[in-house]
This record gives sequence, C-alpha cells and structure tokens, in this order.
Amino acid sequence: MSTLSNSARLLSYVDALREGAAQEMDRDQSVFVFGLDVDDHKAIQGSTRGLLDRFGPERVFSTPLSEDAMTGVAIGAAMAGMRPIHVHIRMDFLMLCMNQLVNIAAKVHSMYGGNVRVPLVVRSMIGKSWGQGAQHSQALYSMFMHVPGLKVVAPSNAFDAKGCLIAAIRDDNPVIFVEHRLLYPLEALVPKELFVVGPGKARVCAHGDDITVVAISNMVTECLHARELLSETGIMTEVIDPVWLVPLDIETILQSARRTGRLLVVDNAWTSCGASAEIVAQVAEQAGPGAGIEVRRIGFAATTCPPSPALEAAFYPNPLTIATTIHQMVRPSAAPWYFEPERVRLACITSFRGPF
Amino acid sequence: MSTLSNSARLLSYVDALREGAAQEMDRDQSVFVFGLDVDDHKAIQGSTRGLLDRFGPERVFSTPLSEDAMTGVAIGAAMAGMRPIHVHIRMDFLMLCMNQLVNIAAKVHSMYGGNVRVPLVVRSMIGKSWGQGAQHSQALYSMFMHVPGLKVVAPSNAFDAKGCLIAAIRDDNPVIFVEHRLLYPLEALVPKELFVVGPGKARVCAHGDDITVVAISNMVTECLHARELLSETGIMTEVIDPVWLVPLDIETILQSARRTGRLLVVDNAWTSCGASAEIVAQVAEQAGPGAGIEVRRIGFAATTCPPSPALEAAFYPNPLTIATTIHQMVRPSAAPWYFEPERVRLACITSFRGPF
Amino acid sequence: MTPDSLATDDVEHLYWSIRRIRRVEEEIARLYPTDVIRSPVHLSIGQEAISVGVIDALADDDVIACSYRSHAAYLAKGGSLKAMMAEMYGKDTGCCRGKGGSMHLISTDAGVLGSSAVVGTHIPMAAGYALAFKLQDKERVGGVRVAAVFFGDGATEEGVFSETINFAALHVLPVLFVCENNGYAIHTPLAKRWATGELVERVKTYGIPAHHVADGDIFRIRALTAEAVASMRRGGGPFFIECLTYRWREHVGPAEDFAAGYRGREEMLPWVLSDQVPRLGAMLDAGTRERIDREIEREITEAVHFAEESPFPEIKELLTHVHAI
Amino acid sequence: MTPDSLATDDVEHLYWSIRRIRRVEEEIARLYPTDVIRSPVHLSIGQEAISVGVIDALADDDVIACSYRSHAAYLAKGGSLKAMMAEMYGKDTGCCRGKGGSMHLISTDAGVLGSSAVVGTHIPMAAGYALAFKLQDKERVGGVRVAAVFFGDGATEEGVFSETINFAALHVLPVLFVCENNGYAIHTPLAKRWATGELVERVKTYGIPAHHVADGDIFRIRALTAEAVASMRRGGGPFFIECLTYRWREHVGPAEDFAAGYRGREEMLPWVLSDQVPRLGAMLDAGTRERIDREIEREITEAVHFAEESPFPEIKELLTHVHAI
Ligand SMILES: Cc1ncc(C[n+]2csc(CCOP(=O)(O)OP(=O)(O)O)c2C)c(N)n1
Ligand SMILES: Cc1ncc(C[n+]2csc(CCOP(=O)(O)OP(=O)(O)O)c2C)c(N)n1
Ligand SMILES: [Mg+2]
Ligand SMILES: [Mg+2]
Repeated sequence: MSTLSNSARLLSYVDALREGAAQEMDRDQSVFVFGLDVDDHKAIQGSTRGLLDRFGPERVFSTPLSEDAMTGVAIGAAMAGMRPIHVHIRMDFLMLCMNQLVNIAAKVHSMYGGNVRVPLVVRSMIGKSWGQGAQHSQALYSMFMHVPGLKVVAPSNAFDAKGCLIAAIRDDNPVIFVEHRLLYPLEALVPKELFVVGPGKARVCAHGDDITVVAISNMVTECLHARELLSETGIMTEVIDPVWLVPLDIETILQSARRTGRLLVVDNAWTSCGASAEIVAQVAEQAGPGAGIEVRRIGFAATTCPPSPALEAAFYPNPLTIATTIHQMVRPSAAPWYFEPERVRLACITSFRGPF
Repeated sequence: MSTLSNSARLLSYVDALREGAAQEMDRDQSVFVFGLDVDDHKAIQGSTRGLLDRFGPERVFSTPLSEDAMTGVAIGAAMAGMRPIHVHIRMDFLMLCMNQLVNIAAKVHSMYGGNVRVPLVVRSMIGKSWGQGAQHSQALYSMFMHVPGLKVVAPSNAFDAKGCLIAAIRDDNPVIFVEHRLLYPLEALVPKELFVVGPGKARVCAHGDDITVVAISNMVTECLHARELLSETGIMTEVIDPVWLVPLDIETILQSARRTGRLLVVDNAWTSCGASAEIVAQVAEQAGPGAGIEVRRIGFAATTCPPSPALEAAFYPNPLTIATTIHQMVRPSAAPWYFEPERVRLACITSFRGPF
Repeated sequence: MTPDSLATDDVEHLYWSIRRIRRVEEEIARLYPTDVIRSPVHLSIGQEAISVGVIDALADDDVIACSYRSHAAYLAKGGSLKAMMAEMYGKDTGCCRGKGGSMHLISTDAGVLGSSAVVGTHIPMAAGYALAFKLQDKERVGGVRVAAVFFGDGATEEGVFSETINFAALHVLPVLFVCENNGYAIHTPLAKRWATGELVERVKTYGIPAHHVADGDIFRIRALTAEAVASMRRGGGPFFIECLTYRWREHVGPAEDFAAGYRGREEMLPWVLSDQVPRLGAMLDAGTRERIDREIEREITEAVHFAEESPFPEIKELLTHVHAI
Repeated sequence: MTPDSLATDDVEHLYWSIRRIRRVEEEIARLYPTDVIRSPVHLSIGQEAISVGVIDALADDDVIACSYRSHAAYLAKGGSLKAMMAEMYGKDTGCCRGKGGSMHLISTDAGVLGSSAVVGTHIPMAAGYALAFKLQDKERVGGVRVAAVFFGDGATEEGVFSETINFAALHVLPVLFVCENNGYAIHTPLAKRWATGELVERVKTYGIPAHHVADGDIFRIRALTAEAVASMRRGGGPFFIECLTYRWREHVGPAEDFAAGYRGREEMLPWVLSDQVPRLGAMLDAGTRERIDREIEREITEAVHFAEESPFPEIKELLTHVHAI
C-alpha cells in the first residue's frame, strides 16, 4: 500500500476500524459513536470493542430501534459541530434512514447556501453467507452514489479501512462508509499512527496488461484470487479498487482500460443502475468508440439473495466465475479454460460461520 | 401511438390517469386508491378527481402522514388479494417508504418462494419549476431499478399514462409508477376503452438515422422539441421512450443505436448510477467496441435542485442544451449551431405556474 | 388464571402445541452445531406461551404475522413442521423452497403471512391484511377474519409501530397487536431504549383496549385474545396485549449466553419456575402426557429426516420468483 | 392569561414582533400574484402567536427548527427580513443564496437551524442539536442551550415524531417540542388522521411534561416556554406544548380558500376574535403602536426593495456547495 510507515504491522480489518475510530476520538472530542448495539459485548462484530470503556457512555452509546430519528439526530448533532459516527450492523437497515440521508443530509449544505455542514459518518456492513438471506445481504451503495451531496467509500482491506475511516470522520460531508462482513478478519499491514486515505484516489492492486478489472469492496479479494487462478493461463489482469465511489477516480480506471482495451467491473452488488453501470458508462462516454474498449459487468444475480447454500453460492461472483469471465473476454475464441478444482476450492474458501 | 382505436380522443395526461384508475376500479372491486390527500378538492392535481364520489370512502381515502406504515399496509392488503394504488404527490416522499418497498415489497414473492404476490401500484410525481427546490423535485427511480423484484414505469404522454396505469394495476408485482408534474396538462389521443401498455416495450417516438436519443419521462417532450429545433440543420434524430424502465426493452434501443452509431440518453434525473448509466452500460456491453457507438448522457446537474429561476433553468436539460449536445455529437467538427432565439423560446416554453 | 371453563381436550391441545414447539427448538439447538442448518436461528424457547395462548383463540382462517423469531407462532398456527425443517436446511421442500431461511417462515395454508427479519416491517403488513379483511368480509358468515401480529419490545421503538397503531385505530381494523416484551433487543435492555415502561398506557391514548400480562399465564393470554377476537369479528377495532416474557437462549443461535455478562441467570429463574410447558403437562394425566410426548418425538424425527433427505433447490431456481408471473 | 409581570417594553417587543410577521406575510400575499416570488409560500397568518410567544422566552443562542411554514419563527428568532425577502425572490443575497426558497429559511446567526419541506424531518434534527448542546455546554455559564422545534399536527403522525420523543426523553435532552395544531394537514382534517385527540396524554407516557394551549394565548405560551427553558437550562429534559391554532389562508399560496369546501369560514371566526395582534396592540398607547407600525412598514418596504434590487445568483453558482470544502 502506498504510504506504509515503519510502524505498520499486521492488523485485521475489524481492528483497523476500531483503532481508527479510537484514535480519532482521542484526537477530537467532537467525535462520538452511536447506533444499535455499539456498546454491547459483541461490539458490532468487534469493530467498536473497547470504545465504551475508553470514552464512556456519552460518546459511545446504543440507541432505541429508531433508525430514522437517530439519523436525524446524527445530522442535527453534526450541524451543531459534533462528528457523529452512526453505525448499522447491516446495510439493509439504511433503507429506514433514506429520508434523512437523501432529503436532509445530502442537501442541507447546498440548499442552505453553504451555511451548514454535516460531518457525519454512516457506517454499515454488507452481510454475506450463512444464509443471511433476503434482508441481511444487500449492498445498496449505488443509491447513495445517485444523490449529489453524499460521499461513498467502500474500503476493501485493513489499511484502507483505517485510512478511509479517518478521512471520513474528518470530512465535512456525510460519508456513507461501506464495510463487508467477510473482510472483517482479513489482515493487512496498517500503520499505528493516524493517516488518511482520502477521497478520489483509486488503488491499483495488481498490474496487468490484458484486462482491467475494477473490483469493489469484498470483490477485490475475489478478483485477486481470480487473477491468481488465471496466472497459469498467462493472462495478466490489472485489478483496480476505486476505494472511494464518490468522488470516483475515473481517470485511473480510464487510463488502465485504454491500455488494456478491456474493462470488467466486478461489483459486490446488483448491476442495474449500480456502481458498475456508472463506471462502465463513464468509461464508454469518456473513452469513446475510438478507444475500442470492451466492457462487461458482473455482480449479484438479479434476484433476491437466497439463503440455501447452493443458491447462495450462485448468487455471488466468485473467483471461478470471475476468472472464467476474464478468460472469455481476453481469449474469446479459445476454449473455456479448465481450472483445477483443488485450486478453485482454495481460491473460493471463506471462513465465515454463523449464526451471524 | 401503436394501438389507437376509433374511440380515441384528445385527453390530458392527468385525465388519462384518472380515467384509467376509474375504469379499473369499475372492472375490479379489489382495486382501491389511497394516500395523502387523494380525496380532497385538489385531488392530486386532478388525477384522482371524482373517484371518491364514484367509489366511496372505503375505496378512495386519504391517510395520516405515515408513509412508512401506509406502504406496509398497502403491501399487506395486496398480499391479501387487494390491488392498492398508493399515491404520493412527490417522488421525494418515497424516501420514507424505502424500507417497505426495498426490503418487503421487492422481496416477498421471491423470499417466500412464490407463495405470495404483491400487486401494488405506487404512484408518485416528479415536481419541477416554480422553485420546488431541493425536496420537491427529485426523480429517484433508479433506486428502484437497482432492486430486483420491482417494476418501474415512467409514461411520457397521456396515451401511455392510461395504458401503463392499467397494466400496472393488473400486474402481480409492485410497480413504481413515475409521473411528471409538467406532463399533467399535455394531451394526446387516448382510447376511451380499457387498454394496456405492458411491460418491456419501448416506443420509437420519432425516426431518424443520425443519432439515437433515449428520453425518459418529461424529457421525451424536451427531446422532441430539440429534434424540431435541429430540423433546420438537417440532423435526423431518432427519439426512443423506454416507457418501462424495468423490465427494460434494450433491444429496441440497441438496434437503433447500432444503426445510427450514436446514443444520447437524456434523463429526467441525476446521471450517476441513474437510468442513463444503466442504458449506456447495457448498450456498451452488448454492442461491443466493434459497433463503434458513441455514447453520452445528460440529466440533472449533479447538485441539489435550486429554486432560484436562473439556477433552476440551468439545472435541467432543455431543448436547447439537448439540441446543442446532439449537434456536437453528430457534427463534432462543425461550429456550434446557432439556434434562433425565438424558436428556442417557443421550444422551451412551459406553462406551469405555482404555488404547486 | 385458572382455566375453569377449559375442557381436557383443550388442555391436551395446548400442551401438545407448546411442548412440540419447545422440543422442536431444542432439537434445532442440538443440530445447529453440526452445521446442517446454515441460517441464523432465533429461538423462542421460554416465550412459547404467548404464541400458543394467542393462536389457540384464533380461527384457522385468521392470519398471523411474525418477526424473525417466528418458529413458535408458525408451528402454533399450524405451519408444517416438515416444511419448516426443510427450510432451515435450505431444501427445495422448505416452506419458502429454500429462499427464505429460518427468519422467513410462511404458510399461506395455515395463515402464517410470513416473517420478516427487518424489525417492525411486518406490523403494518398485518394491518394491511386487516384492512383487506374489513373490505372482503362484509357478508362473511361468522364475521370478519382477524390478523394478529407478534413483535418484540424493540419493535415498538420503530416509528412504523406508532404509525400503524394510529391507522388501525382510526380505521377500526381487526388487528390484534401482541408485544412479546422479553426485556431485551439483542443485548440491550429496556432501560437503554425506553424512556418509560408505559407502553400500554400509550397505546390506550389511541383509543385501543390494551392489556398487560406480567406473568406469562397462557390462560390469561388466551382469554384476552378470545375477548379481542369476539369483538373484532363483530366489527370491533384493534386490541393490544403486552406480554412480559423471557428469552432463555442467546438472541440468535442455539446456546445460552449468561456468561456474556449483559444479563444474569437469576433473571431467568422466575420464568423457569412459571414455565407453562410443565404447568400444562401437570394438568394432564401421565399417560396422556407421555403419549403426546412420544407423538411429538416421532414427528420431530420424521421432520428432521424429511429435511435431511430432501434435495437442495436446483441452481436454475436462483432466477425463478424474481417477478410473479 | 394576563401578563401581570410584563413590562411595557416586553409588550412593545411582542407587538412589534407579531405585527411585523403579520405584515410581512400580508405583503408576500400581495406581491405573490405578480410572480416576483416564484417559490411555494406557506403563510403563518393567524398562527404567529405561537412562534412569537415561544421564541420570546428563548435566549439568542438557543436555536429553533421549523417546517416549510417557517416565516413566523424565522422572523421572531431574529432572522434577517432582507435576507428572507431576497430568498423568496431567488436572489443571491437571500439567506440561502437563492438555493433554498421560501420553504428553507435559515439563519445560523440568529439560531434558525433551517426549515425543511419534508414533514417531520426537522424534529430529530432539533434533538440532535440538543444532544450536541448537552455534550458541549457542561461548563457553560448560564446553563445548557435549548433547541425548540415547531411542527404541525400532521407531523406528529410520522413515525419519526414518536421515535424522537422517546429518544429525547430517554437522553434527557434540552428540546422543546411545539406542536402547532391548526386542525389540518393541507386539506385533511384531524378526524381523518388521528384516532383520538389525546396527543398530550400520549406524550406524557414518555415522562415528558406536556401542555395543551387551546386558546392561542401568547402569554400562556410564553410562560410555559419560560418554565420549560428554566428547567432545561439546569439539565432538565424535554418539554412539550400543543397549541391549537388556525391557518387563515390556503395551505400553500397567498389566498383564502374557504370557497374550496373543505372548511367553512365560521371555523376561523373565533380565531379572528382572539387574534393576538390587535390584542397586543390594544395594550399599547396609540402613539407607541403607530410608531411601531410605521417602523414595520418602512422596514418591509426596504426589504422588498432590497430583494428587487439584488442580483440573481450567477449560473456558476449552480455547482457550488455540492460538497462542503
Ligand atoms: C430495522 C432493524 N434494525 C435493526 C435490526 C437488528 N436487530 C435484529 S433483532 C433486533 C432486536 C429486536 O428486539 P425485539 O423487537 O425486542 O425482539 P426480540 O429479538 O427480543 O424478540 C435488532 C436490533 C433489524 N433486524 N432491523
Ligand atoms: C413526508 C411528507 N409527506 C407529505 C408531504 C406533503 N405535505 C406537505 S405539508 C403537509 C401537511 C402537513 O400538515 P401539518 O404538519 O399539520 O402542518 P401545517 O401545514 O398544517 O402547518 C403535507 C402532507 C410532505 N411535505 N412531506
Ligand atoms: Mg425483545
Ligand atoms: Mg396542520
């Protein structure tokens, strides 16, 4: 990762989130963390662990089940000079907050002519696997990408989790901070000190000349596995993580896609009007037909997420389906590649075990 | 329009909505209309006028200001065999209904394995002009296009208003029915009898070989004006109205764009992750670089809608900006065309006068 | 409350119903660590008397709506045990064909509307059913069907609860609101969520008859429901019952969680002592009880077997049921 | 209520404030048909005593939040009339620089948080301010600042209202809830929206002191607010006042609407008789009153002139303020 300091050590995504919040709370009295169950022993799967002990119940507290009002409270507190972090254990529950997020948070800076600011972070987690099912598995960030005034970030690794969270907290705008349940245990080298991974810069995670793969959130991991799988074919995949979806660093993607001539966006969400649609559309518009770029999207199957294991597996892109798609795009006339089952199995392993 | 019968006569969009609802209510006892202020003398700008007198307060009633619960009530009633039409005077207010629409209406048929159906119509109107401002002007349909299980339709003329409304009422799925305030007074030939304009068929509103313009909702009118303006340049614009956004008839668009080599999507909404992104992305994916199609999107300015007249005018695409964009795309090396101000003025006239 | 007016048959039925639920969930808990059920389970163990008591006073064609903690109500209402077990296992024979999971049980045959995992969402859904019944059942012999909705203490904090209560009262809807107040939303106690405990008083301000049952007495719950249903059948409006209760296991998952620190085992004790399962059992003679117990065990074994043997849905099922056709 | 303890200065101020609001809105109504104001206006004419009475008991650095019907509260709290008028005209000198319009007045200087056109959205916003004050004002000389929020009867039907009330009571927040119950939401009367009228009783079930003011008496409203504020300054929790009132004009727009049929002019009569503007005026001597009236007219003329003369925002302003930087 770009700005590794000497202090970096292996840290999990969940611990990186926790550390980032704790350090910012230390630095800035106006930061507080609230939301359903942030202060219980499960501590949002560990991501808020220890904050209550350290900062007390005025700055770390659970709330009634009232997501709509709590979002309004967060906005009001932010306008009054605080920097709330409002936490939701599932992104699906943001549907209860839409009125406040879309009609208020996104708009007040603009509609009041710059008179107020909403330095608010809305953390939420995308659920996956173990039969989470229809209402605990959605990744609805494209709805927020649609509305001017919001920022959206979806860190895919522990380093970015910490750096983006700090950047989000310091941002004077409402930031929709998108986490993924399956990323929580994954480790990366993360500096001990405070640092920011600021808006508007994509990360090239792996270089390659044959195809540009833009991967979002958890799909970064999946795409890197797919890249691995493909190494035996000689196909070199460039994997780009946009990190911030709004503002979006389309330049990095465009440059890469111009070079490789192929763009595959692998989203961790439905494709229709999704982040993948936006990225493909921007590239198609800006590169123009002259650039001759082939584009493709994959994401969630266009249906409600089923809990039954076999269906659930088929619902998501995985390293094999991604690798197969890449292979098709790069070598359209070749026979479909046969990936050795044991390697596929290893690439597709996820360690998550329920209930949640 | 395609299926004009002898009975057709000029009818305004608002009266077409009203007539469609009344005829379906006559035909089918399970249809009822409810929502804030459907039964007052303004009757949702006339679109529910007379229904109360004709069908009584059990089938036509206003509600408390409780959009969230009322959406749940509509879903429950629909599951129980009724066919509710839930009306909202502004699309912005659907943000209060997101939990029920996204987490319940879109999902129950699928997550209950086909055991239940939700034949629900959610009518809402996009506001425009007269300083509606930030919270009364949004066109948020792409959010619904993102979620499998919902259908979305945005009729652009009186004929489709009636035909689509009837199709939506008869559909066994939740249909987000998108209206536009400025279309209400516009007239078209509309058959007296019941007819449907069913899901999944786009309408070619005007033929042309130079460029394909896909126009949504009110932008159909604006694009037809733009096409007129351009007639003096000799540019022949094909204007396509998708009518139904989900399911989307991409074939008609693709065929046209392949022929013209140029696709401009003019949306009546923000472009980021919008319907325009989806349409451009699908065309780019499916046509491939070999088709050499140039693509472009225009829509709302990427900011909150301002009420001040000058800013408000600049917020929206209009016949002049559309025509200019088309001209640029078709004749990129020509000098920008000069459109005679009086003709532009006539093309851009809108008759709407407030307060609402 | 003593069940003076109850026939032995009634007690037998109640015992069978509650004991069956208890045993099914214990069996789920036993199976869970083997990973055959890969879906989050929210057990009702300790809370069953509410579902059983309420539903015993409903008619077959009345309906119920539930949260994710729905096993008890689903079974009490007559949902198929086999279809439930198969659903837990993610099988094609499940009540949602493997597309719902533990949190989304449904039985249109038995009048189980469907359970929802987003807290509170099913409350207005029940009111919507009640609205439909009011319109559809004008001429119905026997009166209007009724919708009962079960929800937790936490659900009452969601705005949609207040909205629905007001609407139901305003439109005189035949809907019975049943709050299963187990004192916790996940691990967060009432004290961190409710400004006061005056829920029943609050509901009364909407003009809704509202009752508080503090001791989990199944006969009291049943009697209150019977009163409510009798009134609603004749066109009466909504009715509200808040039942205190206690969740014996963890919020989600099969185990106890008193070691977690957020609550002490002593809280559970009074509820164990007043547990309605042995209470009802003791009202039967030993022979009857044993016969019922045996039947239950056999049914459970069969249901588990059914779930095990059933096929998973085929992959092509992934894209069915997106839209109703 | 008689204002025994009031100094003449206080009455003068109240009269000035209420009369000024009335006259400003009458002027807006007069101008409106000329289309210089191209923004939907929701006039408070007839309801001003609530804003004036409440706000007179607040301190300058207390804050208020309002709905789209916010002209009265904005002016009473000290928002600039010129900036308001310019905003109505869509001018760059408007309080939102032409980006808000009539429904979104704001004055951070005067403690007007901003008005929202989506019903009820500003209620939790006020609670959020109160939460911030509670954290920020621990050591503050003079005690905690207070947030007052004005909303209509319709807004209490939105779930967010109940949610906010519970949260404010639970966290003992210094927020004053003021319901301006004018009996209608647009054209729909209470009878079609409220199951009962027991709003005050309902709020009390949250442990919140709640009062009902049926007669629009500005002194009573002021006194209740003073009591609430005194308690909140010292760390007391929320307070609720429901004030009956009457909207004299149409819901949106400048005209009367008694011909529309949804309400009769006779409903308005008692409110005209108890109108607080002449009542306050009569408490002053004629000379003082006329001086105040003249000042008001001059200020209005100047403000309209200011709005007329001000420039529209430049087109490049369209894309400023998307994100705070
Ligand atoms: C809208 C929403 N917010 C949060 C959650 C996460 N969640 C699941 S269960 C639960 C607690 C619900 O408590 P209660 O209503 O008392 O029901 P209980 O689990 O005690 O039966 C919460 C907060 C959710 N599922 N839905
Ligand atoms: C959430 C929402 N739903 C509907 C509307 C449309 N609407 C605007 S004002 C209004 C009535 C509000 O009534 P009330 O709260 O009593 O305020 P009043 O206008 O009487 O001051 C409605 C329904 C809206 N702006 N926001
Ligand atoms: Mg509970
Ligand atoms: Mg009102």
